[in-house]
Amino acid sequence: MTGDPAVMAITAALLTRPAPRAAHPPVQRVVEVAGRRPVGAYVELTLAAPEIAERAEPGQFVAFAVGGETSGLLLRRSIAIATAGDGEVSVVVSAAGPGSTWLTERQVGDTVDVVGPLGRRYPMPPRGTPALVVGGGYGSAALLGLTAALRDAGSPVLAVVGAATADRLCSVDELGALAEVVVTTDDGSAGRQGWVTDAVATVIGQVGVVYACGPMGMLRAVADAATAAGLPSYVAVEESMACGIGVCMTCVLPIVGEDGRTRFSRSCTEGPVFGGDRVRFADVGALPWDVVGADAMGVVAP
Amino acid sequence: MTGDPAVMAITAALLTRPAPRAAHPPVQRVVEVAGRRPVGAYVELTLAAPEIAERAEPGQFVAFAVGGETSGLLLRRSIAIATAGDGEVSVVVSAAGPGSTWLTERQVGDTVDVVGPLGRRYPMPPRGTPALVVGGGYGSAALLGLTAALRDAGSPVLAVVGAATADRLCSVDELGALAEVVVTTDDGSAGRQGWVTDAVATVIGQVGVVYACGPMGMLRAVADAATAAGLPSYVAVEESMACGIGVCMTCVLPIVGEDGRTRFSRSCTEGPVFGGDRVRFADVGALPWDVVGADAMGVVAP
Amino acid sequence: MTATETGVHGHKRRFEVDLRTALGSVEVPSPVLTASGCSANGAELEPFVDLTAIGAVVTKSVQLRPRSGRPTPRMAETPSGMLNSIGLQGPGIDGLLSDDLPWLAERGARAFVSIAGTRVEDFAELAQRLRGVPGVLGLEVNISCPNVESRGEVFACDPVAASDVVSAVRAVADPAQPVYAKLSPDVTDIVSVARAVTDAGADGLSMINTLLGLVIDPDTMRPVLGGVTGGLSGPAIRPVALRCVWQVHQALPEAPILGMGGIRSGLDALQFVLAGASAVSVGTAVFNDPSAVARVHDELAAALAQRGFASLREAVGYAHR
Amino acid sequence: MTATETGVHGHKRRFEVDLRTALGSVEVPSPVLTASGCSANGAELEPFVDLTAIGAVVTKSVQLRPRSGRPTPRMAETPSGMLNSIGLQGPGIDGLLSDDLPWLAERGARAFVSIAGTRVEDFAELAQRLRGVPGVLGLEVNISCPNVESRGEVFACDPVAASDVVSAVRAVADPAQPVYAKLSPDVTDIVSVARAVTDAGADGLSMINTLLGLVIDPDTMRPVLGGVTGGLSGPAIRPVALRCVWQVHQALPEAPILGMGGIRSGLDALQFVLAGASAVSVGTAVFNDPSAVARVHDELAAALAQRGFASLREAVGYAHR
Ligand SMILES: Cc1cc2nc3c(=O)[nH]c(=O)nc-3n(C[C@H](O)[C@H](O)[C@H](O)COP(=O)(O)OP(=O)(O)OC[C@H]3O[C@@H](n4cnc5c(N)ncnc54)[C@H](O)[C@@H]3O)c2cc1C
Ligand SMILES: Cc1cc2nc3c(=O)[nH]c(=O)nc-3n(C[C@H](O)[C@H](O)[C@H](O)COP(=O)(O)OP(=O)(O)OC[C@H]3O[C@@H](n4cnc5c(N)ncnc54)[C@H](O)[C@@H]3O)c2cc1C
Ligand SMILES: Cc1cc2nc3c(=O)[nH]c(=O)nc-3n(C[C@H](O)[C@H](O)[C@H](O)COP(=O)(O)O)c2cc1C
Ligand SMILES: Cc1cc2nc3c(=O)[nH]c(=O)nc-3n(C[C@H](O)[C@H](O)[C@H](O)COP(=O)(O)O)c2cc1C
Ligand code: FES
Ligand code: FES
Repeated sequence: MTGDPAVMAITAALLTRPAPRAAHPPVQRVVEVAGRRPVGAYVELTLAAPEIAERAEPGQFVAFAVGGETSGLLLRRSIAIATAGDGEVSVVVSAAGPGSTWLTERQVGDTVDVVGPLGRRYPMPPRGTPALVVGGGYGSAALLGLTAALRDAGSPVLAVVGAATADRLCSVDELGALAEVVVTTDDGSAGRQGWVTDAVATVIGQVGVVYACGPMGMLRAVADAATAAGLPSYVAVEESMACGIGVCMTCVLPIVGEDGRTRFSRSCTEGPVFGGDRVRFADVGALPWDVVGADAMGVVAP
Repeated sequence: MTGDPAVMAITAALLTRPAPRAAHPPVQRVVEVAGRRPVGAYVELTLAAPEIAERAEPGQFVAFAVGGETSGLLLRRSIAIATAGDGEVSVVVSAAGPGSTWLTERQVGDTVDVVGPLGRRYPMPPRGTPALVVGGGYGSAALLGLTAALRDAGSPVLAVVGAATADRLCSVDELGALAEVVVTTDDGSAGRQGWVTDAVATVIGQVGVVYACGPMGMLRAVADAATAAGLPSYVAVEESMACGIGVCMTCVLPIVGEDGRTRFSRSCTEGPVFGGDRVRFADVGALPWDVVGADAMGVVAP
Repeated sequence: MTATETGVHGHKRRFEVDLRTALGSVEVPSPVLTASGCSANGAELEPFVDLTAIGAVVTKSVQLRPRSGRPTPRMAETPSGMLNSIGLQGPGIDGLLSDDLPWLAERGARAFVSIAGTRVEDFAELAQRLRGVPGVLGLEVNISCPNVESRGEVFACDPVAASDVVSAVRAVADPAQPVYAKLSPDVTDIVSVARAVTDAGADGLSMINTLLGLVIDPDTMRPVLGGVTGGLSGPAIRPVALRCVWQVHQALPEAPILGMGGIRSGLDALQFVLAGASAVSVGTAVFNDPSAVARVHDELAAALAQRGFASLREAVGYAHR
Repeated sequence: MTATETGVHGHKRRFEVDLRTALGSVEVPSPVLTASGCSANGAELEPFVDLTAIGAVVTKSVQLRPRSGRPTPRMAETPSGMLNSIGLQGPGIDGLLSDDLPWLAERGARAFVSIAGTRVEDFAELAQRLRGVPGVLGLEVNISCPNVESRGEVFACDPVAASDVVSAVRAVADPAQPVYAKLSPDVTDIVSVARAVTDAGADGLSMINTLLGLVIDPDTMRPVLGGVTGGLSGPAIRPVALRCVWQVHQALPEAPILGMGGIRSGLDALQFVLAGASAVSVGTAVFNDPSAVARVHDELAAALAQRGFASLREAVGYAHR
């Protein structure tokens, strides 16, 4: 970290530190599907993958090859790890397009080719810090490991779990066993009618740190609310990834670094967990002039 | 047919007539796999495909889309019809490459997209003509329908069935129920040791017509033996096909037509059954000068 | 003005989308056509497709004389595509005029006749022979052929040679028959070729023809195809085809484009329309699905309706706006 | 003289195939390399591949200054391939020299450094900076960049511009570092570009770079990529890449070729070798299988052994014989 006082000032204004590197490198394995269970609109798959399970940390993800031997889909699909333990890893998959649909069709006994665990974990707060975890859609599943770890570290955990409709909620019971859970749905088909962010606003005063996983719009709203409340927040982003292992540079987001400068950072290896106040949500999909190296692209300071 | 005496002379020298067009046009259907059974080195699939079953004639084939929804294999795989009846069609598939391997992995209850019946049938001989049917490898399966039809038409049938090894024999029992069967294997692991053509030579004197299905080398030997014995023969060829329905022109063979002239004829729609004396086996893969239109390709008569 | 702008975007519409389009000046009821060489001369598709309901049958490129085509093997499957080297097997113009075109005309199917040759005069003679032939809606000039007068360089790879062919054809062709020039993607600058042929009188552009490719058989350790190289087609090449359509529509927004290259679904066809094609051809996908041409028409209609377009015309080039 | 001719063709051999090859004059233990931009600068592959055992790490194209690259979305999946528009994001030559190259050198991994620029002098300066840098085995000159001095036309699309870059680089580059020119397939005549750059002093040719493509998002009805067009890679383009390698080896049998484009398996790599490549790069396949580079090496070794080759060298260009 540089000693430049101007930079120090910017850094000081941020409430989060970048998530640390994972303790263990990923592995690539062909593993068996040990369990399959529809959960609302999603499918939960449990994989017999001891080497991944023992390495996995909350917030990390795995990447599946999809379509089988003759597949015309070349790129892996990234899926957040829901739970890891006892030699097994579970994931919750939403059938969005051809790749994820193929995944949801896997049956017990089928094998899948998976790489993981990938990416960085949610950083832990000081022991005992009350925490808020916020999940949208299948994103709630990715909070299970974190919530358990927070509990183990003495943090009381409040969970806000939302979705468009009741069938797109996820992991409510599992979270309920570890935390106090508030459910919201856009259409009121379960829990309170409204957005997770409405519920977040009512409880944010009670916690010392906020975590979120879900669609980008929700992450942005949650991060903004946390920052406005003076709380650190950590969000797990979902950005289109070609490789998942850091070699292709397709998955970048404008992220403010420890030195206060914004870089296009890879959400696969420098994320998917970022400090909520480090993601420049408004600039996603744009090239702001102050991103490192924007000048070389011909973008000039205004 | 032209009245040109020179052409008449050539035509007269041939013992076969081109196979007639199928009575019914093909259909395209997504059908269920109703049965699956390993037979030696192959897999027999039975499809619940009533519209194909009722149209099918002996010698015709079907074409399967392979690899499923996300498949990078664009072309259908042609597979001969073994039996057709009672709303079902059966085929015998050898796992050769990725497409046929995928087919052999289909399970009961899976659906497959199939087009058929395609191509022309084996023509029938005058009622009661003693017939020899010769099958190589999985090609024997394609003779089942024909053998039954011959029996129904009062023809005594002799079958010679061969393969490299015992596990690559096929349909021996089924043929045995309809015909007198001689089995040969290259390695002697079943039946007589030797080639089908050896066995053919010993029995060809007893019949009035010869039919064959199997690898090109075998078809050529059988056709030559029949022609040498003055007998008409009909062979079902296996040539690489992109479409199976006659629109792409990839599957052509040099075939002598009714007018005595050789054309590059499509084995999918003008075959796969051709008069054995009409296939210019020695010229497969070449462009002889006397093929219709070779002059426009710059090939000059010697 | 599109329906999108009037606010119905994203909602299913109950009324039908107007799918009519034109090839040059000739109106056709559907923007979905076959592709030359991928549906023979139409007859074989009859069990699977209503030939009168599709835009037109683009016939296999015909030359003056009957041609045997190349020796086999003529194809190799490739990832999401295939390579072919047929060598324009066909009956020649006499056979087409006596058998295939009357067959199509009898049924009321429209023929868009693809013509090919190895010298400029061949093309002109073919266009001459096709004047006033019933059912012949227009001509597609396949200039992806070697030019015997230029050491076998392909016409489509040289703007001058390409425009020589097109102007010769346009000069003698039936004025009622639009002339489309079919471009090759194997060029450094497809826009310059497109400009040259439209300047030479092409009423529209068909794009793209196949990409030159090669496959080696790992067993024989020689090229698979008898002709060594072949033409790559199918979904594998779709992004290249779309880029060509995009670039040419950008540069020449008034030139009608018949788009093709890897179209397999209505959403694929939609991409070509949005990029600037006013009609599309379905080629290799027919080998996978013999009813693809009709299915793509239906899927395209549904996709346009879902997006709030009242007509195909509104969607042409929409992605540039 | 190959083992095939001595009669062992088709039989498994017990002894090891000699897989050594050379990049220009520099010997490497394996003919299988990463592809520029598809393995970053190597470090991320370490969990999956022994970086010292592969031919070399071809680093992401570096320019003089750090570059942010283009805005997202930067990729679109396509049938058996993908489109990318990264915009050469990277640390610039200073960062490469201070961080990445020392990291590779410490581990004993060989770096084949890809350099890029928008004017001839940029390339020359980069070559100058890389003289004598430990672990830098050679340079790959990525000329598929827009030339700012020629209205943005890509260097690789013009034989003159391409050879200007290569001769400038060869003039100042470390004499011990071979210079490979990386060619674009988006040209009418790749042989003329290959000839121009070898005449200009290129010690070898890398081929091919991506094909220019486009994908339109059917939901937004706009091009998916921020940069509108992007580069098509993966198995979809393999037949085009093989054709380019074949044509260039046919015309310039003495020019060493680093072949790439859709290589996913040892049999794919074998096709490139038989067509004339003396080494290969594995690019997009790494995204599907992070250990692909090592796996392709092993599979290629097995495939050569099965075919009775005692060494890779015997197989180079074998399909032309
Ligand atoms: C870190 C991370 C964690 C994720 N966790 C989950 C999860 O737990 N459960 C789940 O169902 N999905 C998850 N996703 C999203 C999942 O990867 C995509 O839904 C899936 O890739 C869509 O693929 P497809 O073939 O079905 O869709 P297509 O639209 O056909 O995909 C085409 C391409 O776009 C990419 N893509 C499409 N949608 C997304 C998206 N929303 N996010 C990222 N890439 C996308 C695909 O990976 C593919 O390369 C996660 C994504 C990331 C990056
Ligand atoms: C009329 C006809 C009837 C057939 N009947 C049968 C049958 O009853 N049982 C059976 O197992 N196989 C049969 N075949 C062969 C079967 O179609 C091929 O084995 C199969 O297509 C190989 O596909 P693949 O993906 O496994 O191999 P690949 O080698 O990957 O195929 C690549 C391409 O080459 C073509 N091809 C490869 N081998 C052959 C071949 N031997 N004949 C024709 N095309 C080939 C494929 O169709 C495909 O387009 C028949 C072929 C034809 C033409
Ligand atoms: C087997 C085959 C034969 C073809 N024959 C011709 C032809 O005769 N004339 C022509 O202009 N294009 C021909 N083409 C090219 C197609 O018309 C089309 O331009 C190309 O295949 C791209 O479209 P697709 O990917 O939908 O097939 C042929 C393509 C294939 C696959
Ligand atoms: C994401 C991505 C980034 C790339 N970046 C570069 C680059 O920086 N420099 C370069 O010369 N080629 C680059 N390429 C091209 C590859 O090196 C290679 O030439 C091309 O992708 C074809 O090989 P493949 O099909 O094995 O990927 C890139 C390709 C991809 C997919
Ligand atoms: S997905 Fe490739 S670098 Fe992140
Ligand atoms: S396979 Fe297409 S014409 Fe026979």
